[in-house]
Amino acid sequence: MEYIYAALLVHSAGKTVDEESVKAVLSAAGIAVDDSRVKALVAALDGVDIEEAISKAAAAPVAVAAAGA
Amino acid sequence: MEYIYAALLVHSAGKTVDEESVKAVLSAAGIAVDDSRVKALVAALDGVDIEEAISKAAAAPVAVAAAGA
Amino acid sequence: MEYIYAALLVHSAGKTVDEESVKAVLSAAGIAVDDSRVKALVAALDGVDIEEAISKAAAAPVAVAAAGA
Amino acid sequence: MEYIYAALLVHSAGKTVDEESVKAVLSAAGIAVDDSRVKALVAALDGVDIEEAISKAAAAPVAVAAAGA
Amino acid sequence: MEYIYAALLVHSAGKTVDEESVKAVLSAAGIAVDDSRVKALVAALDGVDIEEAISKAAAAPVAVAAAGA
Amino acid sequence: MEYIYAALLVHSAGKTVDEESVKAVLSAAGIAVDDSRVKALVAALDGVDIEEAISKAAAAPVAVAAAGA
Amino acid sequence: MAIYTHHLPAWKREEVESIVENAGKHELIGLVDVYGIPARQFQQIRRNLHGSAVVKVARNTLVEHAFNELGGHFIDLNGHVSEHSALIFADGNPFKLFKSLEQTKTKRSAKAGEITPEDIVVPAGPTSFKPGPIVGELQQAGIPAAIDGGKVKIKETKTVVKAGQAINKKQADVLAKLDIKPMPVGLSLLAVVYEGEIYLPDVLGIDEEAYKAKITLAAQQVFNLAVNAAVPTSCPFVTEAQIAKAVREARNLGVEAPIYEKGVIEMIISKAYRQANALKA
Repeated sequence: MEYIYAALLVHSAGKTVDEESVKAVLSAAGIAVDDSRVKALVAALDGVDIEEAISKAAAAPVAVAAAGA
Repeated sequence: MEYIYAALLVHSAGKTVDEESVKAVLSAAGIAVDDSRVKALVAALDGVDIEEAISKAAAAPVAVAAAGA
Repeated sequence: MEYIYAALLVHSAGKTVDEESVKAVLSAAGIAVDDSRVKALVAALDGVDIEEAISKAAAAPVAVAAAGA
Repeated sequence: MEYIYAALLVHSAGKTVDEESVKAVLSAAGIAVDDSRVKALVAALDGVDIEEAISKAAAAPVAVAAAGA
Repeated sequence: MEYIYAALLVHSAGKTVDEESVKAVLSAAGIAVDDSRVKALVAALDGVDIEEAISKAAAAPVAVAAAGA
Repeated sequence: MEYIYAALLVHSAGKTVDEESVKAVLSAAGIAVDDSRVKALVAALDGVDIEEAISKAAAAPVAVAAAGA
Repeated sequence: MAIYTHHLPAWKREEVESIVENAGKHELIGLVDVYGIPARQFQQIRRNLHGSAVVKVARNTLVEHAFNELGGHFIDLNGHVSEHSALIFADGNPFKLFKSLEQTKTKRSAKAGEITPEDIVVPAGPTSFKPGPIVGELQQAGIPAAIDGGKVKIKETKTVVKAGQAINKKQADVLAKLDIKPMPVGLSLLAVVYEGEIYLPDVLGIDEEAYKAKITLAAQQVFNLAVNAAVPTSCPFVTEAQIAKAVREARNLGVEAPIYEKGVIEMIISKAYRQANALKA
């Protein structure tokens, strides 16, 4: 999922999710970047409304153990 | 959500989620870092098993979640 | 959760959720205030429509099995 | 809900939810305290296990609930 | 619904829901009492288990939540 | 719950829910009136849109055992 | 008073006076339909009502005389007098009288041409009939039948006649053979005068289910109001719901903002993970 998190991070920074920005973030996290995966990610997200895609994702129900916290 | 994306990215890179690593990723994404939020995030994650939290999210019923819409 | 309750309390008093007001409420509850957590809280709420946020089902509904109980 | 928030804040501070503590918190938030509501609140909480009540909050859907109208 | 509210008030006071008690409550609320409606109410509730009907309400929001799917 | 039924009855009679009206209804139902509870009720309902509040379904507490599902 | 009766023969006058006298002794005076009640059953119903209501059969002309003499709303009762009506005298709540009469009703077979008050449903399954012309009779009445294992079997559950429709002769014959009794037998209240008001069946017939639903609704409204307005109550269930609501609101705010605090961090992780998953898909 790290490539997706990187894309979400770039997106939430208000930047365009392109190869350069994704690579920068992944590198900063200490991840050895796979160029072809970055390319594939950017291509897959091309034309995708990221806001809309993530807007439906609610958090999962809290487990009872956590609920007491 | 950018701070949590950063934390999850660091975590999925196999690194410890600490202030430094989170800041590095946020900065790389071009986000102006708020020190207090990074501190709060790291403090909140202390003692939390991120893998377990993710696996609960994965197991939670997605179909039902739609009912909340 | 005490910082969040403090924010809700300040908000429901019709006040702006700022560092000063949150600290006052936490102190009145006898809580030793952590400046950085207060800062993080106020930063997180900056630009957030609190009314809308509290009524938005952030968490996914309980599984159907549980709902029938 | 401000009286309930105040009670939860006092509770999460590890203090006993009594008239004095609830009033102190409400006042600090700038809310004009109604003595009878505080009294009634404290009476209502007598016999209720707050921890248990909190755990029962487990992710019940707020938005969906409106459908019951 | 005012006749129903009146009946439930009388019931929750531990009194028998009869014409006299319902009329007294309605009148006290400043409602011009319609004798035949009171009679119909009393006759209808004669065969109804009020507690059971009330208890269905408690579970209702949960049921609705599940039904929202 | 008799105090709330009294309030609903007064409201459905088109009257303002104040101490006097609530007391009159409770007394008519043969309920020994607790002044402080009436005060608390009226204070809690002050500024509340009763129509909206009665039609917005509140969630019933979910059993802890079920919440873990 | 005597203007209506002075020209009547003595026994008729006595009959009218007896009706008027009974009317004076009871709070409720009405008319019931006794159509189709066999004599023995009629006697049984009268015995069952003993103590709560008196049913009196009288000549309609004399009933009308009596009603005219009583005046007021009794004159309106005249419009409900029919060849199958009888007088009923009772006390108390007219809605309760109506209900108790409904409860004493039994069922009988339908005659051709009668209107069924309810859907007549014939269930699928075996019958006790041996193969024979009955199969054709069933089919002509609209009931799909076949022979199965030496017995006549109804192939599927069928609504033969809908409520409010007339039952034809073929249907009536077959339903009688199937021992299906769709017609209620008993006293039907046609109209009643009580405390100067006339009450008709459309008003007197109470839908108890509707009342139950209203009670449930009222209880729900009270619960909603108590929780939404945070009204303090002595009901622990409500207090728990209020706490749960406040906690949910705090969690919602915590996740939405997001506020990185212990109580909500797992939910925030969960949300981030789900967002990532949603994007991945």
